[in-house]
Amino acid sequence: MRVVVPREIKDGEKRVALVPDVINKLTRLGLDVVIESGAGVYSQATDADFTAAGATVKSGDVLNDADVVLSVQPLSPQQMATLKKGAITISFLSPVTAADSIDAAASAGVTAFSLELVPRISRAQSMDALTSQALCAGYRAAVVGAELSPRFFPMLMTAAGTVTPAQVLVLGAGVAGLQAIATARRLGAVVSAYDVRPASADEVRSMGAAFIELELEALEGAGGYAREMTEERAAKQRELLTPYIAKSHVVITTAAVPGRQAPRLMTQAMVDSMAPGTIIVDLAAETGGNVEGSKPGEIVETAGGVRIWGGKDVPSQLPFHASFLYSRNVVNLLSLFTTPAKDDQKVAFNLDFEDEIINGAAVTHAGARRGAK
Amino acid sequence: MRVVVPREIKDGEKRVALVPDVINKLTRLGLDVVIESGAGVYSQATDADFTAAGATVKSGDVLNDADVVLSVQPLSPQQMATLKKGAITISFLSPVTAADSIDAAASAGVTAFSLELVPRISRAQSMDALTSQALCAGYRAAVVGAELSPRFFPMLMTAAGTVTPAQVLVLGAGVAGLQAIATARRLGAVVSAYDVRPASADEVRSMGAAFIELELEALEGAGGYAREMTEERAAKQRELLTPYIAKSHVVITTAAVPGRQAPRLMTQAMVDSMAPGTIIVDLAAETGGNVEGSKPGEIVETAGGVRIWGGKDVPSQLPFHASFLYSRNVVNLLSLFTTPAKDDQKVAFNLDFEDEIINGAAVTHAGARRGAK
Amino acid sequence: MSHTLYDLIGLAAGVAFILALKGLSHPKTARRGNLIGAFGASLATLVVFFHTNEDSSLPLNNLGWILGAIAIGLVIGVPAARKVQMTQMPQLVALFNGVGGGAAALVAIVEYLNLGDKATTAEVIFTVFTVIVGCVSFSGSIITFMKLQELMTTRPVIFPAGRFIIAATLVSVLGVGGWVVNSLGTTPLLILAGLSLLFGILFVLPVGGADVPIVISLLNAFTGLTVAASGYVLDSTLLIIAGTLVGASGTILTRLMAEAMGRSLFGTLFGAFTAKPQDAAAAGEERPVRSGSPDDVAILLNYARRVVIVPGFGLAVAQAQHTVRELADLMISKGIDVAYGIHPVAGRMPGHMNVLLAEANVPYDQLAEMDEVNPTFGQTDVAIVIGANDVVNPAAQTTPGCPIYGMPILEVNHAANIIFLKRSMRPGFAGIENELLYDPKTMLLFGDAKASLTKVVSALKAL
Amino acid sequence: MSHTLYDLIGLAAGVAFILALKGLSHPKTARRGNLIGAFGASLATLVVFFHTNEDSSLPLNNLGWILGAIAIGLVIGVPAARKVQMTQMPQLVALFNGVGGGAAALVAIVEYLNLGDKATTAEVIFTVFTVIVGCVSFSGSIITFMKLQELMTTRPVIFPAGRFIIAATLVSVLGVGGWVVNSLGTTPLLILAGLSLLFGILFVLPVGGADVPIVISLLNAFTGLTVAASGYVLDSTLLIIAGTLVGASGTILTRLMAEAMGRSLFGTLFGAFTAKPQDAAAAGEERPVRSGSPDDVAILLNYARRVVIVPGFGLAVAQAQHTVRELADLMISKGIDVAYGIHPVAGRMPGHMNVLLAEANVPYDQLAEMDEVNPTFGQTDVAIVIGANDVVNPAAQTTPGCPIYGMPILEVNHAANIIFLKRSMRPGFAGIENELLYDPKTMLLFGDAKASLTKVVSALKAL
Amino acid sequence: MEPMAIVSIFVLAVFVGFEVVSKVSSTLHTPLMSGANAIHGVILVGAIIVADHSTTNLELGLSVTAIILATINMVGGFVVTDRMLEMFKGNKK
Amino acid sequence: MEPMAIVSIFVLAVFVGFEVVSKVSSTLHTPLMSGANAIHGVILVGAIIVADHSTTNLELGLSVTAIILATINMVGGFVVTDRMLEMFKGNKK
Ligand SMILES: NC(=O)c1ccc[n+]([C@@H]2O[C@H](COP(=O)([O-])OP(=O)(O)OC[C@H]3O[C@@H](n4cnc5c(N)ncnc54)[C@H](OP(=O)(O)O)[C@@H]3O)[C@@H](O)[C@H]2O)c1
Ligand SMILES: NC(=O)c1ccc[n+]([C@@H]2O[C@H](COP(=O)([O-])OP(=O)(O)OC[C@H]3O[C@@H](n4cnc5c(N)ncnc54)[C@H](OP(=O)(O)O)[C@@H]3O)[C@@H](O)[C@H]2O)c1
Ligand SMILES: NC(=O)c1ccc[n+]([C@@H]2O[C@H](COP(=O)([O-])OP(=O)(O)OC[C@H]3O[C@@H](n4cnc5c(N)ncnc54)[C@H](O)[C@@H]3O)[C@@H](O)[C@H]2O)c1
Ligand SMILES: NC(=O)c1ccc[n+]([C@@H]2O[C@H](COP(=O)([O-])OP(=O)(O)OC[C@H]3O[C@@H](n4cnc5c(N)ncnc54)[C@H](O)[C@@H]3O)[C@@H](O)[C@H]2O)c1
Repeated sequence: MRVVVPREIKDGEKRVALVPDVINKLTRLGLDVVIESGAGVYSQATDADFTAAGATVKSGDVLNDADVVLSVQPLSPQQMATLKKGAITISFLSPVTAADSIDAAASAGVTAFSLELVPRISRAQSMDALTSQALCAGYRAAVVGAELSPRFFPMLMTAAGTVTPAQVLVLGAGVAGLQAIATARRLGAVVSAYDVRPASADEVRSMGAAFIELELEALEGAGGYAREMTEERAAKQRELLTPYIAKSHVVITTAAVPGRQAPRLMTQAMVDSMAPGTIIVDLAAETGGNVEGSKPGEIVETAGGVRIWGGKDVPSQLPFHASFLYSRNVVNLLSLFTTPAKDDQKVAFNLDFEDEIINGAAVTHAGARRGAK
Repeated sequence: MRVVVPREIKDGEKRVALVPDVINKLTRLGLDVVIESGAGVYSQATDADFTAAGATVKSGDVLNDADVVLSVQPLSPQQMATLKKGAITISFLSPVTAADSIDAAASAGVTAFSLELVPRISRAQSMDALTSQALCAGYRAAVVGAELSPRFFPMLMTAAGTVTPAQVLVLGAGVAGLQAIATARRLGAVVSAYDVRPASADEVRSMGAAFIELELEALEGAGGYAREMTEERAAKQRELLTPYIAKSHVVITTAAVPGRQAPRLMTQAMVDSMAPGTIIVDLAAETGGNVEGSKPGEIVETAGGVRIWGGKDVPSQLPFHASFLYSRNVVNLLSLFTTPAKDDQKVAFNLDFEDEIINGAAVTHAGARRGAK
Repeated sequence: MSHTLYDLIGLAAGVAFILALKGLSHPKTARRGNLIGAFGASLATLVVFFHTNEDSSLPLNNLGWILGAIAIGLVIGVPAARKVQMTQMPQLVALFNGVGGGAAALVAIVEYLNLGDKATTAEVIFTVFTVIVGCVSFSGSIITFMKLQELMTTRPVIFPAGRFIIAATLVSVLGVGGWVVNSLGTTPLLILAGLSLLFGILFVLPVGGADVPIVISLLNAFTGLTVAASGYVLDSTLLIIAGTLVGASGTILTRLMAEAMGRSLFGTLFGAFTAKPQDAAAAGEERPVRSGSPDDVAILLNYARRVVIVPGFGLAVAQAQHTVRELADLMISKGIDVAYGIHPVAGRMPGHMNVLLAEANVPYDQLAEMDEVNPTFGQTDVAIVIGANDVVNPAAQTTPGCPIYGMPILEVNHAANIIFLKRSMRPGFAGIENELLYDPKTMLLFGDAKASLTKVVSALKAL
Repeated sequence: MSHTLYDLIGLAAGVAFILALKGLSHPKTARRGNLIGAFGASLATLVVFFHTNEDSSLPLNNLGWILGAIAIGLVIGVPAARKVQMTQMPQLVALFNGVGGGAAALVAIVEYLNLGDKATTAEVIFTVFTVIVGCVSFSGSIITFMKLQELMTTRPVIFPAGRFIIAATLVSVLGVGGWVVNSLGTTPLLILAGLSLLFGILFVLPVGGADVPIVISLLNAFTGLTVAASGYVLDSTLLIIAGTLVGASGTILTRLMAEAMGRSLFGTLFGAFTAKPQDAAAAGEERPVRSGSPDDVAILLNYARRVVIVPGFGLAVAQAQHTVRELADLMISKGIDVAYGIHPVAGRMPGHMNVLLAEANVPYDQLAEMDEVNPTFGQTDVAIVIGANDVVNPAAQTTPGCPIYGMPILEVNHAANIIFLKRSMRPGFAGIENELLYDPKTMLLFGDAKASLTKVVSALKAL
Repeated sequence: MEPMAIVSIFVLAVFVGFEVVSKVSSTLHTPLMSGANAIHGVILVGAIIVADHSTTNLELGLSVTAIILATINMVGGFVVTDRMLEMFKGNKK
Repeated sequence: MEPMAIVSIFVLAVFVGFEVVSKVSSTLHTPLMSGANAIHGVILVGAIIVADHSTTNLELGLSVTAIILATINMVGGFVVTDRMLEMFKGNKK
């Protein structure tokens, strides 16, 4: 059985779905691993590294004889079409933004797994690529904030005067937000944070940051995610947050609601109220932006001297470790339904749709799109 | 008496010699402060801020009637020429690199103070702009290293595997180096450091980092600075450092010897021996570079996938706090020879060349260049 | 042997007992203390065979009987003490205490018979005291023994009008006691003994299982006092000193025990009467857990060779990272092998524990990943679980269908001892109960993790 | 008053003395302990006036003389104790101890005269003991008083063949003592007293100034024993108990004091003879500093209202940031107002202290800049300087021309007490001596800052 | 012995008893209790004395019983305490 | 009183004395010494007793001196100890 990792074709995507040091986990199961030449170039994995790890490196069309295709970004509809029937793909594959790829997969008779849809149950934590990539994004957000800010993060009392610590505000304290809090605090900033989920107050405090209590109802949705908020509540939340935003030197926003536009946490007016030199890091820029005016992949400077960094492929900006973590997620998912080679038994895939994880993550199977989730 | 701050004309210089919140220290002495319009634009100080702080904001030629000119970069020979005789300038003014400005100052009859030459005695610590700016540079070096690295700095044990901490090596553990150590350690990296001064071992360890002991003689010069090393010793040092460099993910170099080219700590061969994805931050790029192939203000990527960040105007990259600290240094030096207005006594300058600091820092006076230092 | 020498040796034995108690109060010297006590007791027993005074001569009368009785005592006592299982030691101590009380009562009765009319009033008063308290101690201890051995119910035994019956018995005991003092005579003394035995039973019956150790300690102190009283009657300084020591230290110890268990002495003894019966029943429904004090935890840690610290979300909530490091450093300085076992999803964020522990500057090489640490729990003496729950919950391996089923866990259940630091019996993130909390190997230290750790550190330093 | 009641009251006074010593061993209860002791002593003195036995009746003989003498004692003792300055208290205690010893010797002599031939051998032996030890205590204490009051040199007084003279005196004291026991008689007793006085002087002369407190404590224990011996002769349980208590606790205390000062008891007493004279002289050249123990530091901190912590490079070298935070937290939890005074150039890098303290998560608002904290030192009870030196060196303000002259400093010299934690008397970065180390307000705690702080924390917790 | 002496001894022994155990850690409660329990087994000395004094069979029978019980208390008590304390058998230091 | 009783009392009192002060912190060394010193001032009781017994002038003179000295010891001792302890006058709690 042949597991194939093609080069990522999306612009700006610097991760790779398998890094050399996990390949032995697959070969040990009895799988052949084929890597498209140059697939690891941005994540510091050379073709030679892959070969040394036990994979075959090939150029040209690698997909046509693949049994399993592992990738970060969804395969394009074209790529899906070249796959043989019954092939399996594992990648990010959002039912919302990658509908065309899903359709292509269904019509090609491919079983496509979407990492976005791996259920957030304890057993699936090792396959949870959303979490692992959010971790990278959160760290990155804080580092970028520090890099862009004209100020020090830590407090320093020196012979030339006392540098006061930066005030960092984190909006949305999920996985990425908590990691951003941790990183900013490590650098010495004074961090406060807000989130709509009731559990987040304790979580924020457990990171040593201050939680901002607003007199608003909590919004807890299914699976530990947030629910979408009404426009009225959104306006109220923005109003209450304004004073906190005004005194911040760096604002990091990470708010998201699964399958929806990112909630709008800051309007243009709020941005304009900020002092020159303030930095806003909007990790949600790609899904509509938490901040009005943010553009994915750009740094927008407002007339008031505020700079808004719009995230785009943020985990790709930490390609080595993002790939490292992503590979393990993918391998863990693949291992879940692989029966390893044993004695004269050959390696086989065993898709048990009774399994909550397989059932949840598979978007297409046997030529059809699976029930809406 | 009129104290003037012109706009900095050097490209990439984002600092300003006075920030609004120190202006009252000068006006309280009885000095008039004039700021050229737009002088603070890069350091988050608007003309309005300056006006509010008690300064006069002017456009056009501000230098011709100045009694004191405060700037970060040396005034150009042209600017010097427009000054009235007996005027005082305070700025960085290196006898090595700014010889033409010094000559111009001498011929214009200007008393020019060089902040590089403020002696490193305890009493002068509050005027020591080299230290305050090195502090900014050191912080910046670590933040840039983290920003560029494809890896996490901290260790993280996650469901998708354990991210090992980055190995950061700091070469040259002066003010900048120590601050780089502190910052990298805050981010969770494992830091080791090397310096030629014997006292630095304790200093490095006091930051919680490991000191690399090489079997080489120490090089302690005057005033706590290092001495230049012979080419033989340099080669030996490079050889001994190679294994440490090879296993580092980020190398930050800050080595300097006053008035000399920066010592060459890493050759091209050493750089080539490093793994792809390694980041080198060369803070000494402007003075010749600690690292072969580094270019000031550029990120050079080698064929082996190593990126070398060459520092240029590094403190300017943290303009708000660099200016904040620099202003205080300048004001402290100016105050040293200012007799404040009192009763009907007007404010006056009193250049006492018996004073070690004034004697040390003044490069030109009364139409002549002062004795070589 | 001269009387003075005899007395001096007796005093030496008394000093040995003081040193024994002193030794027993410290883990390091406890064993030696016990040996010193045994030495003192042997010495005292030995010299009594060589003791002469005006009205007696060597060898002792009835020497054969005496030696035979000692032999019988040895044959019964030593094997019982040797063979008993760890868990049954408390009831054995209760039994030993009871027979000691019985012996004191018998000694008093014999001496009374012997003295006859020669007895002074003071002697009679002390005799009566010894008989009453010795008998109460005897019968009370037998009941506690039966409760602990589960030969009878461990629940408080409440009977209608119980308190009146007990009060009545007590009054008659005192009354008969007064009668003996006034009129002397063997019969009243035997009646007194009988009534005292009855009172002892009634006194202990209403005490609930968990409070029994406190009662044993109290009866132990009582027995000490009877020995002191016998010492008065027999004119033996040694018995006075030894008995008083046990009486005093036993009283303090009883108070300390009651405090350590969070109970008042009064409540223990009379609680069954004041509390409403249904309360007692309801309390009986709860599953028992073993909760300890910071001292207990410190002692467990002090005598361990390998300790694994398992941090969880609670550590972060309590912000106890600096304190846990202090504890680890302290243990390392005592030569204990310490590792942190980090579960990949401990806390609420990937790498949460790393962030915390890095802040406290815990060296990276002390952190062990799950796969690395799990095989070592078999050789781990103590696993100390600090504010973690789900990540050590065996339900993940044993209970298909529970929310965490299939998640790999830190297998602390293989360690020899498990200590949990948490605030309550509440479950963790996944909301499911953790069977490990009820494991007999587990000791719970309730309270905020930071506060608890601080106490453990102090206790460990004091050892 | 019946003899029994009298004895019981005496016993009560004895119990009061036990409670007094117990109280005095804890800062919280020390004052109350002293009052209990005073109460016990008054009680004992009072009842003796109502005491009758076979051979005496009330009122006491010589009642006028007795009351008058007491009045004189009061008139001398109370004002002396009231007016003495803090710094002179040790010598006053020495003096009080001496007169106590003298009183015991006199009592023994009088009772000896009084008993005449009726005295038993045991009584004579105890009398001799009391006279010898009482006289030694008396004359020895007078010498220590004179040394401390600087009425004579504080250096060890060494004379040629000193040890032989002392040994000879001791032998003759013992010889005359034996003579008294054997042959009885007033003259030998007076000779004995004289020789003992001489021995006391010779015994204390060679002790150096710093060791004098240890000697006072030893003489104090001696006096206690004489009181116990008098108790035997006068048949007073109270005196036996009180004297023994003081003797025993005084002995332990002497050992503790010697340990706390890092000296052996033997070395203190006989050091002057074994050490070479020039050593003693050389040691005398060094300027004296006051060094304390972690306990002393803890007590100073415990009773302070405001404490400023001044960290420096040594804190970083010792990596004691976590421990200092623990100390600060502990003080804050005790209601003490705590701030960190951060000098702008403390350490070896701008912001060095910030990096350190942030690592230990010290809240930013506890950090005070130099300009902010300097005006508050006047209201600060204790400034605790941890591994800093140059940044608090007053030479920066007072010594033109020294390398740090003109540098602003943290003015800890305005605080009521200064504690320095450092390893030695070595100077800091600038290499210049710090006069503050010799300031009478300063207490030095030598050792690595982390180790020292850990000990201070434990000591403070124990209070 | 005089009553006063006995009272004094009693009072002092009470203090010693209090002081000596007042700081014991809770893990040692049970061994300490057990050790104290063994100590009051010295009633054996009393039992031997009364056996010596015994003249009637009743007295002898009672005192022999007392000796048996006291021996069990004393010897058994020390042995069981020692077993409890085995865990402190200093595996190091 | 019997010698044995006295020895017993002595031994027990020694233990009490040891135990009671064995954990004192060093700052309390001086006050504790001073307090103990005051306690042995109860020799005053002895001095009063011998004054009562005194028959000759010599005896009376000596015992009156003893009373004076003992009073100074006792009263002065307690007062000076109290002054030393003023610093512990609990400014809080
Ligand atoms: N790491 C991640 O990325 C992540 C993200 C989301 C969810 N999760 C989930 O979170 C859980 C993590 O497991 P865990 O064992 O670390 O935590 P846990 O199962 O939530 O248990 C934490 C325990 O700490 C105790 N606690 C809370 N505050 C305390 C305090 N101040 N002092 C002492 N104890 C305190 C609580 O008991 P008391 O209330 O009795 O004190 C609780 O039982 C897993 O179920 C995991 O799936 C993890
Ligand atoms: N902040 C900056 O940017 C900077 C840069 C360069 C130089 N400096 C200079 O450095 C000095 C800083 O003053 P400072 O007061 O912080 O330091 P300092 O004057 O150097 O004094 C440090 C003290 O700490 C003690 N020490 C060292 N290790 C210790 C340990 N492990 N435990 C306990 N004590 C220890 C040393 O005494 P023992 O040896 O007796 O223990 C020493 O006296 C100033 O002179 C400043 O001008 C500052
Ligand atoms: N049990 C598990 O296995 C597991 C694994 C990973 C994450 N989780 C939990 O899931 C939760 C969400 O994780 P995520 O980071 O992937 O979420 P996410 O990326 O969907 O959202 C990021 C954060 O934005 C917040 N948010 C949404 N709308 C907001 C608004 N209007 N204002 C402010 N904040 C808003 C959300 O509450 C969330 O915390 C977290 O609690 C996390 O701990 C659980
Ligand atoms: N006393 C004061 O007031 C004061 C003030 C500021 C700095 N200082 C001290 O001055 C010293 C130097 O400060 P700086 O940062 O301005 O120095 P710098 O910028 O001149 O040099 C940076 C560092 O490079 C090191 N270096 C030189 N050649 C090297 C080589 N070949 N290999 C490795 N390292 C090499 C130097 O030793 C120095 O530590 C430090 O010790 C600092 O603490 C003292």
